[in-house]
Amino acid sequence: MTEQQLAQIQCIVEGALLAAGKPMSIEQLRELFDEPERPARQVVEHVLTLIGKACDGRGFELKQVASGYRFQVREAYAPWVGRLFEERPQRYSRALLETLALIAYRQPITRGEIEDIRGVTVSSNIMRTLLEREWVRIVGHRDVPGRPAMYATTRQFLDYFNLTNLDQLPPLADVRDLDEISREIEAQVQGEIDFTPSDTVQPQDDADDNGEQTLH
Amino acid sequence: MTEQQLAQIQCIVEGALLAAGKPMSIEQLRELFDEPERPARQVVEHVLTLIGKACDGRGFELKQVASGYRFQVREAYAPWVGRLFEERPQRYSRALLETLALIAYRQPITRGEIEDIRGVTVSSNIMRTLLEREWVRIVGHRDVPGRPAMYATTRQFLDYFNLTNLDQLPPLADVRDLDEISREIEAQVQGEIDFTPSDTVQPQDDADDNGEQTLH
Amino acid sequence: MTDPLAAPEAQAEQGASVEVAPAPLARVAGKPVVEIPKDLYIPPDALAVFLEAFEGPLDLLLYLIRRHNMDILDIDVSEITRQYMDYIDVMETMRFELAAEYLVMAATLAEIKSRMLLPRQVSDEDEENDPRAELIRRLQQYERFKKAAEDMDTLPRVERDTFIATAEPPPMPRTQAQPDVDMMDMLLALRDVLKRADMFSSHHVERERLSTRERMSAILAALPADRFISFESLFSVHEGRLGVVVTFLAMLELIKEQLVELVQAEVLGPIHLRARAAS
Repeated sequence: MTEQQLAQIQCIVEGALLAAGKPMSIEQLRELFDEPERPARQVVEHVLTLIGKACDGRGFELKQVASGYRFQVREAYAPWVGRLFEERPQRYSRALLETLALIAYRQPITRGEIEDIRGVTVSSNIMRTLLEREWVRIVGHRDVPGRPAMYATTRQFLDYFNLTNLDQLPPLADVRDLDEISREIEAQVQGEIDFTPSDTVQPQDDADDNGEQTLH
Repeated sequence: MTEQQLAQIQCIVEGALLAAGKPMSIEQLRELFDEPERPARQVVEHVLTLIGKACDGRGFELKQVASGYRFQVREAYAPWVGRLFEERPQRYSRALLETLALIAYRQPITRGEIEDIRGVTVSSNIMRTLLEREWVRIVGHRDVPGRPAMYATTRQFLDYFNLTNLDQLPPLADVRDLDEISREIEAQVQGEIDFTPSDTVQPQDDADDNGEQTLH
Repeated sequence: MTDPLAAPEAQAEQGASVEVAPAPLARVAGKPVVEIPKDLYIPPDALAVFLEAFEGPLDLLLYLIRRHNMDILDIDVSEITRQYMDYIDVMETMRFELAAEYLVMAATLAEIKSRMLLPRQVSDEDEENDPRAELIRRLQQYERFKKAAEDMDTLPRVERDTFIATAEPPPMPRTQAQPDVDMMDMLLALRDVLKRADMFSSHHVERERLSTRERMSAILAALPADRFISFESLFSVHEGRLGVVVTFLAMLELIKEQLVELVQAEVLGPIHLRARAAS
């Protein structure tokens, strides 16, 4: 492949990403070309690297998110660029963010399970908002009475928060070593009222912890 | 104004033009900045010149239009980028299908002859569409006044319909009975649904095959 | 009332430093309420705002624990329970509509407290569900996800921290994908047009051999516009006898339709063809 051909592919990919206005996968980019001239995956990847570098020092950057690559305005200029838009950026309630966080970190999860952890009911409004924004979708039903829906996050959720996959979510704060916790509980309980040691909580905590690890 | 400040203004203007999704005037761009830091018109103009130059060799360019400035994907890449916006194919008109069928069965045939059979004029659009699609070509001119072009079908036409030659088109006699055939096909489908196998179509198909073979 | 959400969160995070950097919890009659009064006398309006800021009993408990700068594992259950109950009481006296979860939590706290007052006793039942350990576990879980939600809120977000960059698509000819054509549709169209033209009555049409028609087109296309071509060159041996017959029939048809002319200069001499319309 000549320098010139590569430069052309670079311009086409660049133009397409700007015209699309949404993330495009490498496959989608390759499909812009007819079969005989269609560049290999590696070529497109290479070109994307070049495009990314060409954004150095510019007001925008090439960003990889879950559904592909997109151009976006650099965060540093958001305070000015944000003035283009009359509406203040939407703030999301704590209830919504906590619900979303639980779905993101503990998916697939039912509404009942979310409520157990949060200690309050989850309003239907919140679930509707999350589903309408396509941040969350129903991935199945748990095989228990009532067959409650299980929720999981979507690629749009990752795109919106500038992530390529769930691993990029900020790590969950550590729950302290479980043995240590139960020892402390015992010690404290004993210290306070001379209780008999109990380590019955342990298995349950273990189970929870394992569940979380599988997500990462 | 320092180099650094200028660079920042350039990035902000660039980001705003990319985020706006519509042309922005110099005044609108200036309004992104709060009063004390708001750059002069000339500064914004200067920055726009720099941004325009920075597009050299890229897939997009800065364009000035009536209502201001906007980024636009270069026309040279329209053949590729255009694929993003390809509309769902529409359907061909009845008139076009009739014309195509007449050319297939009665080739070589002139437009006048097609019009005679159809009883209406054949629009130039139809002929152009068929020629552009390369399903039809001009194979000569009839030696009558006006020397009208004679049309015939092409290899591409056969390929599209998965035929090796025109003989594989159903004989006209069968075309007349299409209603009957489609009724029978429906009946057969229905029969399959009802689990009552029907092979009424079978004998006729066989006959057709034989009929065609004797033609050769 | 400004930003009821921010206040307790800020306090919870700051823990002991609450007094140092007070943020207004609420505004009552225009005056900022900076701090929850120690005696728990809270003007009813402020309390309503204050409580709305909590995401349930676990959140309220966490707040109380943090306010006392306690480790969750170190909760002074008696003190926390007392304060929690006070909140519940105030809420009830002002008939603030209380979610059932708050009352359930009150009951749980009461149970824990009562157990602690009981003399030491061992029973399997107790070991199996120690409400205190269970509460701690739930508080820890909730705290993790509360923190996760806060972290998530700081992720760079489209429409707030970044904006999708777009450019005007290039000017382009309206390219339209070409429609698909179903053979049946074409045949139905043909049937209709032939019915209209009453062409079926013509035996000529019915018996048309399409291979001949096809070959007629091929011969016409092969004929150069300006000169003769030799008769033999139109036949090809590899097509076999059938091919030769079809070509011959096509040629006869072309002659009959006066589309080509045939020239033979001398008897048994070479035969030549040319398109009649050729100029």
